[in-house]
Amino acid sequence: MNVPARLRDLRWAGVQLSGVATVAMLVVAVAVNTALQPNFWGGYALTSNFATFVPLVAIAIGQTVVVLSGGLDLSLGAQVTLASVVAVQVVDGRLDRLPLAAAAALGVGMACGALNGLVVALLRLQPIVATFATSFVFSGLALVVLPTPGGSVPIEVTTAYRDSVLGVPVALLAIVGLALLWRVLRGHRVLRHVYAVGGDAEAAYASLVPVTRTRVWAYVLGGLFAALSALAVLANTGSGDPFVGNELTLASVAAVVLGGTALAGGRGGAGGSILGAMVLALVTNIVFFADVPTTYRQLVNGAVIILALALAGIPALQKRRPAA
Amino acid sequence: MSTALLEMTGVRKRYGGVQALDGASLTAVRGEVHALLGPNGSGKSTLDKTLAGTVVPDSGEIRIDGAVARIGGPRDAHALGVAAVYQQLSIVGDLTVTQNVVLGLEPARRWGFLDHRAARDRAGAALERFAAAFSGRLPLDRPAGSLGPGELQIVEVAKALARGPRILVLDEATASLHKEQVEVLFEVVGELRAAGVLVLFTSHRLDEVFALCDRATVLRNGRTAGTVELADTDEAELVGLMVGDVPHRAPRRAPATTGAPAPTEAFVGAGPEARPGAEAEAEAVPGAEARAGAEARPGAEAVPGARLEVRGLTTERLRDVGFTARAGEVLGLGGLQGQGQSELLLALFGAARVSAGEALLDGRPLPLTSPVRAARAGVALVPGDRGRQGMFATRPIQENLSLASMRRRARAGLALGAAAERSAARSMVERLRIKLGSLADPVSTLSGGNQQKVVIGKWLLDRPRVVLLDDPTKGVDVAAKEEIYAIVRGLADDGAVVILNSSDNRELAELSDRVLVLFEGAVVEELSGAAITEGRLVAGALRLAPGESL
Amino acid sequence: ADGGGSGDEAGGRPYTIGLSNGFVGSEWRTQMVEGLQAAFAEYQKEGVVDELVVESADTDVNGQIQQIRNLINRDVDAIIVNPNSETALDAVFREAIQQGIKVLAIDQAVTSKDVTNVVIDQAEWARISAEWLAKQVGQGGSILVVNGIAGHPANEMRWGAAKAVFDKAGVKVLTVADGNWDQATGQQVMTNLLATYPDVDGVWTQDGMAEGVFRAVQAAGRLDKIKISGEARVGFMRLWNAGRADGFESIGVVNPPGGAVSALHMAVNVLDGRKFAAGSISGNTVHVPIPYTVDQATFDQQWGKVSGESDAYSLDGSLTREQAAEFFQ
Amino acid sequence: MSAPTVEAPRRVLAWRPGPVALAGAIAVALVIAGELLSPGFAGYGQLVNLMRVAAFLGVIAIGQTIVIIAGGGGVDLSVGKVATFAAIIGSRVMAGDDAGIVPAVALALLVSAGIGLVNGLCVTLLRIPPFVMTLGMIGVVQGLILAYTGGQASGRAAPALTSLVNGRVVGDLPGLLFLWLLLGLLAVWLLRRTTFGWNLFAVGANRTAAELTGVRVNRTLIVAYVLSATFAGLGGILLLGYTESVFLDLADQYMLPSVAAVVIGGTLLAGGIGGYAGTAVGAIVLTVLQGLLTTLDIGGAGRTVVNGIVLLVLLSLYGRQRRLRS
Ligand SMILES: Nc1ncnc2c1ncn2[C@@H]1O[C@H](COP(=O)(O)OP(=O)(O)OP(=O)(O)O)[C@@H](O)[C@H]1O
Ligand SMILES: Nc1ncnc2c1ncn2[C@@H]1O[C@H](COP(=O)(O)OP(=O)(O)OP(=O)(O)O)[C@@H](O)[C@H]1O
Ligand SMILES: O[C@@H]1[C@H](O)[C@H](O)CO[C@H]1O
Ligand SMILES: [Mg+2]
Ligand SMILES: [Mg+2]
Repeated sequence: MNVPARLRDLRWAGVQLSGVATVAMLVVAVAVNTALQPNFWGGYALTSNFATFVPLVAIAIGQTVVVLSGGLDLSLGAQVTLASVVAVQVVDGRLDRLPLAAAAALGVGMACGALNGLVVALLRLQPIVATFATSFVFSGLALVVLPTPGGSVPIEVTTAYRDSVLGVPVALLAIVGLALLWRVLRGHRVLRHVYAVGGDAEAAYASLVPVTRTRVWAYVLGGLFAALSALAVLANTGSGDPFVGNELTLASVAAVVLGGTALAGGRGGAGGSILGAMVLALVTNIVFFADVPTTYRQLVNGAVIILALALAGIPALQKRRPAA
Repeated sequence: MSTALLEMTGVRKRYGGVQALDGASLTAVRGEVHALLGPNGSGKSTLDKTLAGTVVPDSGEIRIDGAVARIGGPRDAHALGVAAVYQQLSIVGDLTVTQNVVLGLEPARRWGFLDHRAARDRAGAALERFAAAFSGRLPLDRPAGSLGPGELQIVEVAKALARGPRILVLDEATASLHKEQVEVLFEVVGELRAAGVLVLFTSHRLDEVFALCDRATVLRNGRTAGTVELADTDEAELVGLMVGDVPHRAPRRAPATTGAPAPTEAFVGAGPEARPGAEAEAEAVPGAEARAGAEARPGAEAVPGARLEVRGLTTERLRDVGFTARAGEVLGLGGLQGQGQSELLLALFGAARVSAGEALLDGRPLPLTSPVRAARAGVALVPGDRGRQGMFATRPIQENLSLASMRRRARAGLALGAAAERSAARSMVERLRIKLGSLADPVSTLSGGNQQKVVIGKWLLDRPRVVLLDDPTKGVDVAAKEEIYAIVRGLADDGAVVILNSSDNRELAELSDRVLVLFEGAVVEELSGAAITEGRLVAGALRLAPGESL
Repeated sequence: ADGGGSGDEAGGRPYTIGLSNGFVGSEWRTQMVEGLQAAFAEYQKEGVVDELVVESADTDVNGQIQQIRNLINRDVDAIIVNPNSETALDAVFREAIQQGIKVLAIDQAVTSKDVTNVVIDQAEWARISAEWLAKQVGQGGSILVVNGIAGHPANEMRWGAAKAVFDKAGVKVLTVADGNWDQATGQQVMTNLLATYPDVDGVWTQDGMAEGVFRAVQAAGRLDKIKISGEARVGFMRLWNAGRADGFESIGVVNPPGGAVSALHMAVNVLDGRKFAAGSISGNTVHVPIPYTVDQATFDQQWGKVSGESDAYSLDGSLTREQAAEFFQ
Repeated sequence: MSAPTVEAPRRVLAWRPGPVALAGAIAVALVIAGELLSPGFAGYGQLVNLMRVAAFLGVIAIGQTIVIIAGGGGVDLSVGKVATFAAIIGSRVMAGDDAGIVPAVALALLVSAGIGLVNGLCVTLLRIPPFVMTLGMIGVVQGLILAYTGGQASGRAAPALTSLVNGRVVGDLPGLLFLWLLLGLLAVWLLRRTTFGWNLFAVGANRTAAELTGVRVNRTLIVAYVLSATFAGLGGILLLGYTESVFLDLADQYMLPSVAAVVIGGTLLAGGIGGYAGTAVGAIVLTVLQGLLTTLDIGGAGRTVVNGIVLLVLLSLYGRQRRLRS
């Protein structure tokens, strides 16, 4: 631990810096969008943009918890899919069944998380590949639950999701709600332990932290947020589809990194990931509204994202010296 | 002192091919400070960890208060009243000091929601005793990772104390502490003893052991060699117990006189392959002149024939450091720890950002921009933190030894010959008397002292002209220490400049031809020859005027 | 739509049209986009339309929802969409409709009642090749099936229709495997199947995979024994052409990327305020006829026209403006 | 600490199957299970075929192994896309003509290496975590593919390339298998008998120590990413020989399986431990598993679930993480 203090201080400045970097990126993204898209602040554009953000925001928070614990969950997208098809089968278009359906989704998400926790924490499989394997299990089960697209969400839900309350989009309120939920969790012992385990599992273990249980919890919480993402997806899509969430996985990891959370674990938080998720979505919009020719759009999109990742990593740049 | 509070009997633990504990036992009573001693790798930490619950023994029995203790993990140990200060600290750098102190036992309100105020209070209370070490302001809300080694050690101690133990394990808890902090710790231990707590104390500093402990149990090769009353024992007897027979301290090195026979054949590169000029230069520098350096001001003019010249070296933590060193000289760095000694070594190795200054090696500018360039120029660094900076724990001993020098043996800079690498590594194993199973074993299977020899050995194969040693004997046992001293002397005798930072003033006094005393990143004093005594070093470190003493 | 832009007064020419395509990993889609752009340019010259806003990228349902919202925010008058999901875009379609935007789905039908599906009949498309294969292998014949992706609507619709044909004809389906509409996977899957099903008379497969299936059968040296339902793509037709000397026969039913062009014609009519004629629409689906089928009889003629194209080129076809107009009152 | 010790003889009783042996045993078990479940699965022709298909994954996974050994969260998610791009370039340049093979392969590998170089530079100099860097690179390469092809891939494999992959050289074995063997030996040599390999393991085991031992850490990492992309490109070219014609997502699906093959082969995702022999067997195991699942008539959903469960079992046999409590 003889890290020269100079390097140590930089490292801590780095955490703050990365928060600044993420906020700056969001501000720039919003400014550019405002310039390119004349009605960006109009009622529909605002509600629809936020409605677009929520699923990724929710899954990114889930991924953050797992990453903070020192893991990674490549099955979160499949969990979104599975939780959403189960919920849609339960709700079956009836508003009175909504609570039941939401409970079912949460239950499924947490059960998936528990399975991942079992596999990663108890069996000690390496998270990237283990959750890659469980993602097959979850997507297969989604096909069993809902073999072909179908089922419908009560119209009240999809309508409310696109509405606004006193000019504030409901979807924005949902994001605020997710942030508050994160905040509450931050005040809980389990999340403190998640940080400790992700920061240094051996030290945490020696310090009486129940490491295995904490790791399981991290995946369970990941599953919980995946289920919330599933509910947002359903409100956004209005019906069930057995492939709907799979692609959210990798985007969630990108959002976490854009938000300044270290993939090595132990450092960061969901606040950044929430912003990171929005930046990701806004980049797509920018490339579209900037009228980049279709052929080059994916190229530009990819390049901008790499640039953003580089910006998010600027703090790390400063601790280049080997003894860090 | 009626019945034993702690009885450990027949504890065995094997790691792969290493029998770390081979039926060790230990008995200690309430209100006792019991030393646990032994050479590196004798199993002290392992025995401590079986008690603290982080290691499961293969067999053996632990009784606490006469009852068999079933310790399935740290939480069980905690329930039995055991708390430990680990040699490898159990601090999470990303958490704050408060969070670390209460970690695992966070005070919570209902349903597990944290009570931040209670946590702060508890951490504050535990650290208060050591407030002086933090210049009075407790770093409760600072990330632990931003603290220095001594401060971290104190947090680790406070954390164990905050757990209110009946049995407190202190595994090399003083290794990175300053003298005053050690004194506070001793006071605390004294109070705990008075309160009936059993303290298990492990340290390689025997003066501490005699000052603090009542009895000592000595381990050797994983077995208990004996338990002694310290009041009836002397240092020689203890060392005898530890190593089986008493090694006599090699005579003090004659300061940089040439032609002195090398105590060991440590420097492989010596002989026909030694760099041209090395011998000649060493010859050209009489020992008298080395001592004459005492009068030279820090940063003084270059001395003709100097092998290494450093001028105006400035980094974030170094201010205008300058000195010269001749071939064959051992230059010590003294002062309180953390005054920039490690930074100076890192800077000379191109591993710290240098904002001003330069260095010349044999008259040619030494690049201070990257370790690669430093290494290619003939500089070697044995860093202070072996685990993090010096060693590839999971890689074979063979690779650890080859790495720094293999490019010299590779064909086309790429293809390695298995036999050539093996014989190079073997030669070093033999010269440094590294005790190992097989060259193919991970270096992590070696004892601390042997690991340290590997870290030094990899550079000897590279035939360095400047060797930077950062606390090379930290946590190394007496016998290995002597061997490392011999290596250092051998290096110097073969014409290398050795710059030695050590937290042990005795070591500095014994090995150095000259000592630069650093304070807040600047050289404030230079001692040489006979002036290098432990007393002068301590005085210099504390910036006492000459004549003043402690 | 709110804000400025040409979409303000729906019904007023020139129209702005949006295209949402959520998958570009297939040349078929490229052809679809390029065909649409060419047809659009014609209308543009005439001042009927002003701008074609293309959203085309590899994305998922959530991304496609974002695409469609972006198009809505661009104030388009109509959206032509090749949907990534049969159902999951329903809600965003409703948003579009509420803003007065017309939505037409191509290639695969969607369930939303607010959207007009302009598609070929996938069931019919599958039936044609299934009937050909059933005839080739005869009653009691055994076949293998290499499908697309289980659970995908087009896959289910196609396989449902084909299965009915085989059941009725008394053809035995030995096993059904998935080749992900991917030539390389199709080839690997088929090779594995050939090893474990030695007695096979035919293979039924869907587009994108026929070439892989052919190569697998060819590598096993069993082209003469195993009948393969093919596809109307140049790559496959090249193999087919080479195999004809040895008596190889197949069939390729055109699945036209030009469906987007047919949909554009219809979109213009719809924006002009015309209503579909009673007989031309069932529910909300307009079935565009399958342009043609390549078989032994028509092979030479078709091959002559396309042999210069690259392997990935799909044989195409679309309605003319006049033909499209006939779908309306 | 007495006399210098020589190497102790290796403990015979302490032997336990290494990852390579274990993965090999699993491959054999899967083949036997396949033969029992669907007779014909273990036929000579089918085994050759499985090996042929495994070769593509095996070659792509050479680079993946190197990058993962380099540690620090090292992983290359762009291998699939790079392989696709290389095949697309190769196909267009060789255009079905043997004369075009050399320039086609050279150009394809050069472009691949260039992509790897960018990955390496961004990972080292800009400190972008490899996982997201190479993920972002997928988008960029996809963009390059669209820009290069205009969305319509063209050309065809040269006959010589096709016969290398599909033809027979000795005992019905295609040249591809000999090439794979050669590349595999090269990879093993590179990792075990070169300064690059030892530096790579050192960087993976302890990056700080490597830097302080004078290892050119960044250069080693950059070379690792360049090699990863180059081997991916080579895998793409070989796959082109198999399919003869290209399409826009030809090799995309190799992304995560290449990582799985490495892990099943006993290389630690944390870096510093592992080797290519295990990966090669891992590639065979995964291919045999896919083949087996194909021949089982259990429906798409069932196949997917079984695939996941079997993968979990495979992973739990090896490549488990260290216990906290020893
Ligand atoms: N986790 C481990 N894996 C393998 N070997 C180990 C492990 N921990 C300790 N050992 C080995 O067990 C033996 C005893 O180690 P231990 O740490 O108990 O020694 P120690 O007496 O504390 O030495 P030191 O004075 O250097 O701290 C050594 O040979 C060491 O290399
Ligand atoms: N990086 C962060 N992101 C989000 N919330 C944070 C972050 N750091 C601290 N907080 C919240 O801010 C509040 C105060 O933080 P502070 O660090 O002082 O308390 P704590 O570390 O959680 O508790 P304690 O100091 O008692 O251990 C807490 O509620 C904490 O959850
Ligand atoms: O239906 C079409 C075709 O089957 C083509 O193969 C790919 O795009 C799909 O949507
Ligand atoms: Mg110890
Ligand atoms: Mg705090």
